[in-house]
Amino acid sequence: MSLLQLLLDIVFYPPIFQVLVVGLIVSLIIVVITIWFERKAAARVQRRLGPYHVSPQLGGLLQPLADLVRYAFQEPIIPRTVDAAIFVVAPVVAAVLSIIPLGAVPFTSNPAYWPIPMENSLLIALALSTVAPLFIVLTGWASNNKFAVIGGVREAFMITAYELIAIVAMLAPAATLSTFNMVDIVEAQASLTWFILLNPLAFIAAFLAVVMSTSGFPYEIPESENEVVAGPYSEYSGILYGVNMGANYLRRFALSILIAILFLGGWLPVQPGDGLVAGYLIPTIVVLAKALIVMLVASFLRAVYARFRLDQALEGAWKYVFPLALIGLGLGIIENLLL
Amino acid sequence: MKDPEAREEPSSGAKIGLPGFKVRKIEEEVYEVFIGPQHPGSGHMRLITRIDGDVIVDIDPDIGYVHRTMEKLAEGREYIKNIPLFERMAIHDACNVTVPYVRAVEKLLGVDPPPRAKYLRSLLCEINRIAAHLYGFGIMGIFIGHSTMYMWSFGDREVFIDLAERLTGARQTHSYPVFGGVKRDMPQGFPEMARKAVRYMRKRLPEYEKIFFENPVVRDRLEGVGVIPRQVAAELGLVGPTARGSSIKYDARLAEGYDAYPELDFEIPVYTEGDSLARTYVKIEEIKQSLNIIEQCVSWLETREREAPMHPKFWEKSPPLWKKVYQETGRIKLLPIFASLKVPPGRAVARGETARGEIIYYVESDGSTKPYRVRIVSPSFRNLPVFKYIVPGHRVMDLPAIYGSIDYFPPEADR
Amino acid sequence: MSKMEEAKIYVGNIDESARKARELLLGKMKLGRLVDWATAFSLWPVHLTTSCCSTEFAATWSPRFDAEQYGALPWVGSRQTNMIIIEGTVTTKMACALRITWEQMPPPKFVIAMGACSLDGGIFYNSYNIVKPWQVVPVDVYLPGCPPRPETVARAIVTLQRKIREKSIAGKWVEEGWRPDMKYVKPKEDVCSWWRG
Amino acid sequence: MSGEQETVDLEGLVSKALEGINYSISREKGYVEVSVPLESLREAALRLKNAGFDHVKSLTIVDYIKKGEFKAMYIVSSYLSEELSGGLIALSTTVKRDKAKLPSLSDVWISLLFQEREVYEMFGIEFEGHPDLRLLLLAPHIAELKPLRKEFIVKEEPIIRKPK
Repeated sequence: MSLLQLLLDIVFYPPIFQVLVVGLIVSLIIVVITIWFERKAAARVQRRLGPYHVSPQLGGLLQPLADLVRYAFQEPIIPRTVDAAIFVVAPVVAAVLSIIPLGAVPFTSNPAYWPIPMENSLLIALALSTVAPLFIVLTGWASNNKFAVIGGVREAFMITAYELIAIVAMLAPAATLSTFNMVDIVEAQASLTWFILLNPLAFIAAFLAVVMSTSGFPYEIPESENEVVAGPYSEYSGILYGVNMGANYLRRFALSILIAILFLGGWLPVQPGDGLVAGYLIPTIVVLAKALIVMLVASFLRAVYARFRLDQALEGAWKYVFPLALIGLGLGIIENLLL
Repeated sequence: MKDPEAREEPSSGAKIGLPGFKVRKIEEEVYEVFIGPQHPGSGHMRLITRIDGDVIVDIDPDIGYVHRTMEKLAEGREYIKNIPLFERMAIHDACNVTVPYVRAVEKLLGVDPPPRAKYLRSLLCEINRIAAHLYGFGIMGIFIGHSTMYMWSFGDREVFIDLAERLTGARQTHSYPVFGGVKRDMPQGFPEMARKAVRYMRKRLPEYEKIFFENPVVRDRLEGVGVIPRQVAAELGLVGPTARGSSIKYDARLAEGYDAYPELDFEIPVYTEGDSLARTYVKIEEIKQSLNIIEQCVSWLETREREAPMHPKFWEKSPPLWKKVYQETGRIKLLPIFASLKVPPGRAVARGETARGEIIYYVESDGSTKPYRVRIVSPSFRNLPVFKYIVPGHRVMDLPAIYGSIDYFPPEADR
Repeated sequence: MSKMEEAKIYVGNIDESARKARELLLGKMKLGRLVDWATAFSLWPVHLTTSCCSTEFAATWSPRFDAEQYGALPWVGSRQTNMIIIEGTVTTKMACALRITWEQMPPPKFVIAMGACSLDGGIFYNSYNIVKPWQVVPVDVYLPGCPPRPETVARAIVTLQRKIREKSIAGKWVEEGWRPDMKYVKPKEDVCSWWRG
Repeated sequence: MSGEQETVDLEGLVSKALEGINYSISREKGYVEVSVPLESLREAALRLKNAGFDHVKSLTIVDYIKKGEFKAMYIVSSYLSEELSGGLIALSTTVKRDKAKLPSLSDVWISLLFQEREVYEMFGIEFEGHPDLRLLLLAPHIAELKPLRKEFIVKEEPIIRKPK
């Protein structure tokens, strides 16, 4: 009995609960919706139906689930030439680390439901969000496949470009309000206005950084199929590939939640009250809905844009988006002085 | 898949090497990547690419994965059976590919198709050209990651495939031109359908410009990439939109002046930039010209009486019932005489302009029912040097952009 | 092999644990039908273009016919896919590539032979450079036509879906490990014999 | 024939270009054939190149098995000069089947590079001086058959089967 109690304690320990429930279960649903939307929206732009016959009542919503189950039961091939330990472990670690930032994100202003003390939560979340991509580079390296290595190198180039942009842009709200407390940032947005209006430059830079970091179009360069097949994942099959693909979407989801909190007003306009429903569930749903919208917009770019060349994407990142993020940060500091 | 033994010192005695393998040493900083044949960016061939950093230093196309021995098979088959054989070369451009062969045999036979047949051939050729250009666009779109471009152009291509299907009865493999004529006349209601398709395509082309050519990402990917200067293009003997994008004003339709083209009013678009974007623009402009030609052909055919679309030498041999059926429905029954057609001895060369460029046939007859020798040089095969001479020096991600813009089709190149 | 040994320290014996997990899931929990359902609606053809039927293959995924509605999505790498559509003639050189691609794919995997050439040579029946695909890989669905219309390709996909679900091919494959229908297939050494000259 | 346009006098042009070389000229259907002996092939090619024929459209080999010789035809034309582009000139020579060797002209016309490789594997004709003479289309064991030579026969079913 005490073991069960211990397990329950561990599961309901707020950071772990948040990572496990919101991070895994909810994000799986959101990833399914996003992939479905990505394929359906592209199909609509391209004047066709998209996935349909798998579940005609739901308009093909179960398609990503069918793909996932199929991947789960396909043979996971581990070629003789790979570095097997890293090959197996890296994608799993990448997937777990992708949702770890959720352990530091508040979904409500009610202190009873904060996962951790909120003093430096923004810094913690940003720091945790930068670890996962390293493991994608590692997957490419462990595969010992030429395409995977090229893809991994591309991913490394992209990391150096976008991580800085993401951090600088997301620190702009903190600069305005002189706090790293995400709850304070959201609360301040209630009295002022949302940061998407207050600091649109930082928002644009942060959004582009999210698209770049998760290999969304037009920055889908590490997995650019016409040169490097599936990029770092070229040798992966079965469930390991599913985990890899999922990790990408999970990271996009985690970063989208950060954007929703920092720039889109978090749980506003809902004011969290007391109790589980009013204090935690409803604000969480609002935040998740906002994050979903960010994800869907990022997914929709697939239908409109081709992909940039690697050097063009890096040039764009360093020459235009990074200065944009810096200007956003400067704007945040100026606003701080004005307030 | 690499052969470690192929990496030794070049020995002068080794004459027959593995296909595509150069016997060579690899410098340490150069990365050798085998792109294809199972690769989303290769098509039906292998590109042995050597990369230094992100820059391609050497590329060695290893083709032949679709070599179906057409030249040899043609020597064993009757003349008429070779038409469907050759059309498998560029299956989505079937009429353009077979017309020069038919013309070469017609030169040997000494027959000239009547004007109606010529117009019908030109009509189908232009429909095919549009469909093939749209196919090329689609492949190009998917190569640079623009899936909407692929879907749009493949969707619009169906309009012209439908048009060709209405005219000939087959989606792609029409086998339409035969010696001295064509296989079928224009069916009822075809002119309206053709005009509707032309109107539709004219409406769509500005939308293409909007989503594709004015898209900053696409322009970045194509502009200034794979520049082929005019002199180099001529030396390499490039053909079609690839040559015309490098300001070579050459089109076999004018140079040879076959079928109805001397009587039709059209222009040859030429761009001077020589980059991937110019090659793509050439195709857009050619689609516009082809739409004009379709309209001209349809109006010409509509206003003329239905008369035999077959050379009198053959047409007179058909029974009266067949002629009556033709007058009523436009259908022509293929004469059995073609099955054992003896062609007078001689040699003939004919060239024609397919969507990808000039195709040239050499047909030699020894007087029997089968050709003694047929030599085909297809446009894609002549565009092959682009990989070897133009791509090196570009970045890895430029390879698909150049590949897509020269619209290389391996089954055509390998024959 | 030492690397594999080393790997076992971290991740355990993967084959063994995979077998146990398979037995548990398929035997006790009867997930075979779920696997069949998922596989039938997730037939991703690999990007291997063998010949000119590829034009109709491409048209099958174009807006007018849109085979993606059946869940089939052409995908890039052989490792992540589970279906090959042999698009027409298979030449000597391509046969080796086809075989390697097929071997790279993780089971359960399926093959559709598209076009007259991939049935028995078609118009190139007497060519010196072609190979019959059924000697290279085991074929599930044959698809006649030269080239087959896109509707036919879509029909072949639906046929394969029905075959998988009615005969529970995917579930059985996962349960039993290998398929018995390899008797016409030549060994890889024969198919790729030319490779080393 | 239909619409044969020749804006220039090809015969005159050839006679000017090939002055001093022993050649014979004949007008075939669709092209003008200029036959030169094997020794002066290279010289003739260089002179034609200088006369403005800048690329080769087709390297055609015909196997006359009865005469025991190959005929090689380099069908050349011009891109850079618009008036020449209407005409086709086939520079041809013959070579004995048993010692099938030709000088490589790929340094004269770079567009020949791949075509010479194709001829090499299809006919087994060696090109002396070709920088990179390897197989192009065929696998090695098929290239040994030299498939386009006339002694290699593919069986064909006739259209009408004769009753037994």
